[in-house]
Amino acid sequence: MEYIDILLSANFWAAAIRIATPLIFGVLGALVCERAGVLNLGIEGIFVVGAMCGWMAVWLGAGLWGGILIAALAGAFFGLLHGILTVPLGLSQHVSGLGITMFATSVSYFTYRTALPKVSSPPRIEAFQPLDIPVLSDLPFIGPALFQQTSMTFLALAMVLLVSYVLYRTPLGLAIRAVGDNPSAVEAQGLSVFALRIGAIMAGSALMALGGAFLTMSAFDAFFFGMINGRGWICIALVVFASWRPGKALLGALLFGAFDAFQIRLQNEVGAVIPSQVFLMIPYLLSIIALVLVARKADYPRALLQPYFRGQR
Amino acid sequence: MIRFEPRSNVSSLFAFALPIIAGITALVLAAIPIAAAGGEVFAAYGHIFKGAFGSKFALSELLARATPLIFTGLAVSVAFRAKLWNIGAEGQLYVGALAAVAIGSGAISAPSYIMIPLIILAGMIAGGTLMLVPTLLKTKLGADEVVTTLLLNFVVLLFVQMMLEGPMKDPMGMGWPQSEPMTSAATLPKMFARMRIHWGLVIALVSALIIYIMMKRSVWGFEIRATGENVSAAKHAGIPVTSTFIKVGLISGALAGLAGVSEVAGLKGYLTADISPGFGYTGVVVAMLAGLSPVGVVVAAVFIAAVFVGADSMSRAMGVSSYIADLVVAMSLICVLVSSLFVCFKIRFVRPKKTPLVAKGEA
Amino acid sequence: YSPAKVLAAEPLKVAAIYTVPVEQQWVGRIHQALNAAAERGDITYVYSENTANTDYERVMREYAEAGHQLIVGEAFAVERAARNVAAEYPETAFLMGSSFPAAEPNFAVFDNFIHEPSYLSGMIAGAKSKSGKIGMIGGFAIPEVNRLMHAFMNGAKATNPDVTFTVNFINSWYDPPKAKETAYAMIDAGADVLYAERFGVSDAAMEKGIFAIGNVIDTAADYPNTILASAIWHMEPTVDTAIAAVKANNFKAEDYGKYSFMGHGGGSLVVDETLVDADLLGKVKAVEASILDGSFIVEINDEEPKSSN
Amino acid sequence: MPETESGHPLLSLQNITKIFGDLVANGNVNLDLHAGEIVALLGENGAGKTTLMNILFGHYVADQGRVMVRHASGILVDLEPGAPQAALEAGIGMVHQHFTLAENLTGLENIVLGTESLFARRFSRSKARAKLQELMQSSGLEVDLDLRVSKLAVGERQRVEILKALYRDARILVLDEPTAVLTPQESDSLFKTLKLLAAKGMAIIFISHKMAEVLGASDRVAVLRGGKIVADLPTSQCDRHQLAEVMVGHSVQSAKRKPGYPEDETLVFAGVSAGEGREQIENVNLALRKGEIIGLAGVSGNGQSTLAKVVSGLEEPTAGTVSLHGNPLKPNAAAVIRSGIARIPEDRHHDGIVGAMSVEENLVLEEIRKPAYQRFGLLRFNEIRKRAQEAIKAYDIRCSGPLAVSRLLSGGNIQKIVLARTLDQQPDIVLAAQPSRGLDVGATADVHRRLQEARDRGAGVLLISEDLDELFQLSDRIAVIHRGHICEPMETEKLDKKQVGLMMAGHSAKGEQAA
Ligand SMILES: Nc1ncnc2c1ncn2[C@@H]1O[C@H](COP(=O)(O)OP(=O)(O)OP(=O)(O)O)[C@@H](O)[C@H]1O
Ligand SMILES: Nc1ncnc2c1ncn2[C@@H]1O[C@H](COP(=O)(O)OP(=O)(O)OP(=O)(O)O)[C@@H](O)[C@H]1O
Ligand SMILES: [Mg+2]
Ligand SMILES: [Mg+2]
Repeated sequence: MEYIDILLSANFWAAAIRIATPLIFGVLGALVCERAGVLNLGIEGIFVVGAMCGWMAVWLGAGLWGGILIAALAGAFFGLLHGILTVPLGLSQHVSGLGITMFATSVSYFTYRTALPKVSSPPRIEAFQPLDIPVLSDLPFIGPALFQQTSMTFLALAMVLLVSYVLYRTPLGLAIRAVGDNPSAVEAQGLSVFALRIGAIMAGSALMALGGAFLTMSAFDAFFFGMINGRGWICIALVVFASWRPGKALLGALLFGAFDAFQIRLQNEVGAVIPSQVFLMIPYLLSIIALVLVARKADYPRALLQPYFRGQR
Repeated sequence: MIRFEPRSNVSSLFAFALPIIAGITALVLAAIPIAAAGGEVFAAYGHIFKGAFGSKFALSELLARATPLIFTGLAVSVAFRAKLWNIGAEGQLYVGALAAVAIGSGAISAPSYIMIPLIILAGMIAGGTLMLVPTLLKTKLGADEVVTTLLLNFVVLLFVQMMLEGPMKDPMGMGWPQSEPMTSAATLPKMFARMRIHWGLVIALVSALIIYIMMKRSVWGFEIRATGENVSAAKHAGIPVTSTFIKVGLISGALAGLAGVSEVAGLKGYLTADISPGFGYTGVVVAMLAGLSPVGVVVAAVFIAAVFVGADSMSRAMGVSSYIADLVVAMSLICVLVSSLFVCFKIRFVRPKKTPLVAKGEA
Repeated sequence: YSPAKVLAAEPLKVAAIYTVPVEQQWVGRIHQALNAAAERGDITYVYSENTANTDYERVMREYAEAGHQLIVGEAFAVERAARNVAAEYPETAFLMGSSFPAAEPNFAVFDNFIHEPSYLSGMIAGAKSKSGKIGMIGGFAIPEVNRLMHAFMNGAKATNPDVTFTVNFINSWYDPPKAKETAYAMIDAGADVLYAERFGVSDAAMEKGIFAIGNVIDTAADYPNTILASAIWHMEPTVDTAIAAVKANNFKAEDYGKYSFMGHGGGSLVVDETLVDADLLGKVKAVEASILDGSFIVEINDEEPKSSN
Repeated sequence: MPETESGHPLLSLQNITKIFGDLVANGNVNLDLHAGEIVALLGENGAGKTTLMNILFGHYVADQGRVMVRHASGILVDLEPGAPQAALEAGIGMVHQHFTLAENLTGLENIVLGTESLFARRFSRSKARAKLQELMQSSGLEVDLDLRVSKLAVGERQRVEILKALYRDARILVLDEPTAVLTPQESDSLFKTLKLLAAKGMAIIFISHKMAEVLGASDRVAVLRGGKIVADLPTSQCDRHQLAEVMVGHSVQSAKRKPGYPEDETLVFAGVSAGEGREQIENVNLALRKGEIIGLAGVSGNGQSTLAKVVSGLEEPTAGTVSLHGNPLKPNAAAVIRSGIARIPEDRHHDGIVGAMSVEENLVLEEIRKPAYQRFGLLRFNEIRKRAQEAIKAYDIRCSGPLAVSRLLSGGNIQKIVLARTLDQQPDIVLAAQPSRGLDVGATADVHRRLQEARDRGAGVLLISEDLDELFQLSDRIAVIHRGHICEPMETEKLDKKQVGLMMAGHSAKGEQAA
């Protein structure tokens, strides 16, 4: 069957990994926030900020890695805002998150338009190019699948390792997991719940911003309004699917990327008979189904969505 | 060091004045982007005010924009009361609109006193049914409804596009993906000539009143609150928790569906896939600004609509990028959020004391 | 509104309302034409971009109330409302993108009728495709897009009757990464010429060393050795005609669509002559001539195009 | 003997005042704690004990007063207020009333949490483990360190909490109601450990409502009433009644057992099995008669909660039948309530009240659908208010009024809301699970009196408790539950506490007690 051929082609997997890369950043970011007990619905807006700031920095003359840094810092800034609203102030995480999305998106758009009032075709930057590593790129199958990617994809994979290492092997990770489960346990051990949570949200948001930056600095080389196109929300679903574990988060993002890549190819094949929207729905519907399947087994960070106040009854 | 201490009693004047102070703060902060874009700040304020309240037309625009926000705000507030995190009002709005159009664009012909209740009912059923899915997934299978409602928004939007490009496409629409227009019998009348404000607003206000009574004075409201605040105690006390969730899901979805009905039957006249600029998501914001109170929802919806309409109009008058409108709304939201803190907490600045060295355990 | 400005009110006051940002190629062309007119000093130009359909009517009214003499925009999803507003401001001229006829007395319509150059670009694509597979990537399947795709497909079939097409809509005006991804998929499936309706497609084509056909705007400079030809839309004839009419006080509810036709200079074909051999170019030029003299009429088809199986 | 080489106490609380709104939780409290002594802190629910300890540990900041600890040089220095970190560094360890453990981490991880620099590259498990092995041996606190806390039993969690303090070399240990959730055996071993630690020079302060523990384990007793210290004296000079009186402010009449007059059987279990895992019950046969109290003794976690769930209509038996007056019991909470079964849940905060709702709303929670409180689906506020005012008076619920937010009430008063709500419906059956857990002597006496009244009115009462004193004081018959099995209930007169204690631990009682 030709569908099997699709699945067996290296290019298909290259596409899956490419589509998954921004999601890997995003889902890791959301995971870090949620492990610390805070839902970050600001993700969609933080993606926009990352995409805009990273691109803008490079366009203004910063190097590519400089752009990455700026994007991460901008993400962390909005993370800080979300952190202040939800942690010491204890405001509803849903509303603050949606507010951050509105704020981050509109600030980015406004800034872009104010800086570039007269563009009719968006300016381009010199984006990350696929890495061409001598021997590895020539390996059969693996070569084209993995080594058609840019350094940002490898950065994403490195982040998966880093996040799992930090979460499971370091005192900091221990504290983050604890604060997402029972903040009073952390406070009773003399650690600051506020600092841990805000720090985690900032780090997580920086990761999310990298997901956005990937879109303008690696997947493409210009910034467009609306180009995030719901990718952030997908990450929110993927974290639950991943049961809040970095390894599964990677798996989830890759699966989603594979579905999406497959969907595009399927639409190319049989698009004449089935409305295009049906294909576009598939990844969302599969996410919901996957969620239902893992729902019973997943154990939530118990303090997720719960604000913590010292000495509150 | 800053400390937050819970406030035990809040003077009502204080609670009343704060949102106003927050609104003013937001406007002051809005000066930054306005100035950055080269606009004249004081003139801008005048334009914002004029754009929102300056004329009968502006006022009507403001209320027309507030109408769907009242519905979605109510939808969210009912659901959140039961801690059913419905982020899917956007999708429910669209299916509500789709249902209204399916019935009201010529499939049935009847006088308006039949058609209007019919499309309202259809929209409510459609929205409620859609919300039933995540509710059941939550209660029966334990799937997180934040995620399912969020994802269903995308599915619904694609479904609406599919319908508008397929079976529900207007044959007279020159190929545009839009539905046939609502028949005049199925149109909510305008309240004033040459103004867009329509009877959807009245339905919204009546809904707010009904929800207010339901939450405050009815057994259902009591059970919804109890379930939301402590499911296991509610279950223990014999409150039918699952059916309460289902009830809440249905009511919430139905209200969001009404937003869709009101937009197609009152404002737009037919359905396109971009009928809502995120009313469902803004509904979450409205509901929370209102502290989940149905009456508050009306106030918050009008506030958000006023800021948007005013700032949008200002952007044109000043020649500033029109993205400023969303920016000012977002800034107002964040200011109001922060101010809510002052209602709940006293803020004390504590000078960190010089601490003497303290030795670890004795030898 | 300083008195000096009022005195110098010679230039026509023009406002435009776009439902998308001005980077979108389609409105970008209108924006560019109006900016050019403003730079010439013919008009003063203000605009609102990314206006939600819900807000469209209000913005129209505000501009009308503010005394703009010509309002340009796209009424596609707000036909009825736009026509109502126009009727209430008979003093103001409205020039709106629309698929419907003009409405008396002051509602003129236009559309991007560049199916003619699209047909010509299709001829080049068909001839240049060795695999006989052409990939087409669009935003949404709306008449504006469909019509150009059909003309393109007809053109391609004229030079290469066996050519097959895959069509894919990415369901967004702005998702270049997704458009690019879709393009990659088509290339994997054997397409060697791509119809680039969206940003992102030509990028994939250039990266993979195949050809692309441009649409509405000319991006050949950005993608060296990639863009065979582009069907370009020029809004200047439309806009300038309308401005002149308003100034001359004889603006009528006409269909300005014709000003987008090649005959009026509203559409043109640009070809990268380093990529297209003279023989093919000659054939294309011949058809172009017969379009211009009216002996050949390109069919207009607004149905959603489907992949050929 | 308390060793006070330098004459200074290890810890000194001076003039501590803490005010919540209008409520003086602590007023001018002075308390010293010397090395090597065990002090018991006593007081009614809401007397301010936890507040005082939270100030000491830095969770709260006192409005006035100072917390001082002894410096290595022997002088007293101020402790930075509001900083648990400072308290920990000063050698204060605290075991909170509600455990502060992250359940997704192992015991070991909970213990080392916060003891190393957060930015260390990794934490060394082996070093921590070695130190802990040693601590566990010397203190007798054995736990499986590598099990997730969510899998640990309450007693084990308690031990993890104490190990947390020991691991940080605490020299002052604060325990807030450490025995409230422990079995008698576990409590015994806890106090043994505490004595051991005190002998090594640690200063210990613990809070308890159980007189026997206080008298048995402490060197000194301090009593708080209404936020003020009303007594502070060596344990040797105290007696039970006098302490109770100082605590409550008046003499407390603890309920005396009176014989009941049991009639015919009402609630009957026939071969009932339900639940799974540790909480499974198997083939339970039990018949409760009208007008009697059956006490169900057992270490918690032996199936009591499943039994309670079955009676409450929240769980369906997998085998056997439960019948009420001969009719099978519907597995539905609302139906169970309608059929006249009152349930006092084990965890009153979690299952008993809706904390965010007002006292009056909680009082009608179970009956809200009755015509008395609603008409056409609309609430009858006047009736609800009237009911609340009566209940507040009749049950002496101390709160600011019917509209008070119930979450803020003390444990005893929350329990009174539950009692008023359930017992005032004139139930035929009362299921009372751990009804006096965490309650002070006064509140406990109240609860006992109410249960006896219900019985005297003709109701059958099933009392689930770990507290043998309580069981012997109230029950007409006592049954023991162990690993999901329940023995035949026996007349209280024919039993003694030691014997029941053994049965709770799994020993058979057949030989001696063949009735
Ligand atoms: N954060 C708070 N806000 C408001 N009131 C509080 C707070 N913490 C405690 N209180 C009140 O202070 C009083 C003392 O509470 P505390 O918890 O110290 O009592 P306690 O002696 O420990 O009682 P128990 O024996 O029930 O544990 C109570 O009336 C309580 O309601
Ligand atoms: N204490 C540990 N030391 C080393 N690796 C660990 C440790 N705990 C977990 N890991 C690694 O992390 C991955 C996930 O582990 P685990 O199943 O404990 O996650 P989890 O249960 O989601 O975490 P949590 O304890 O926060 O709930 C596993 O692959 C495991 O190898
Ligand atoms: Mg206490
Ligand atoms: Mg683990």
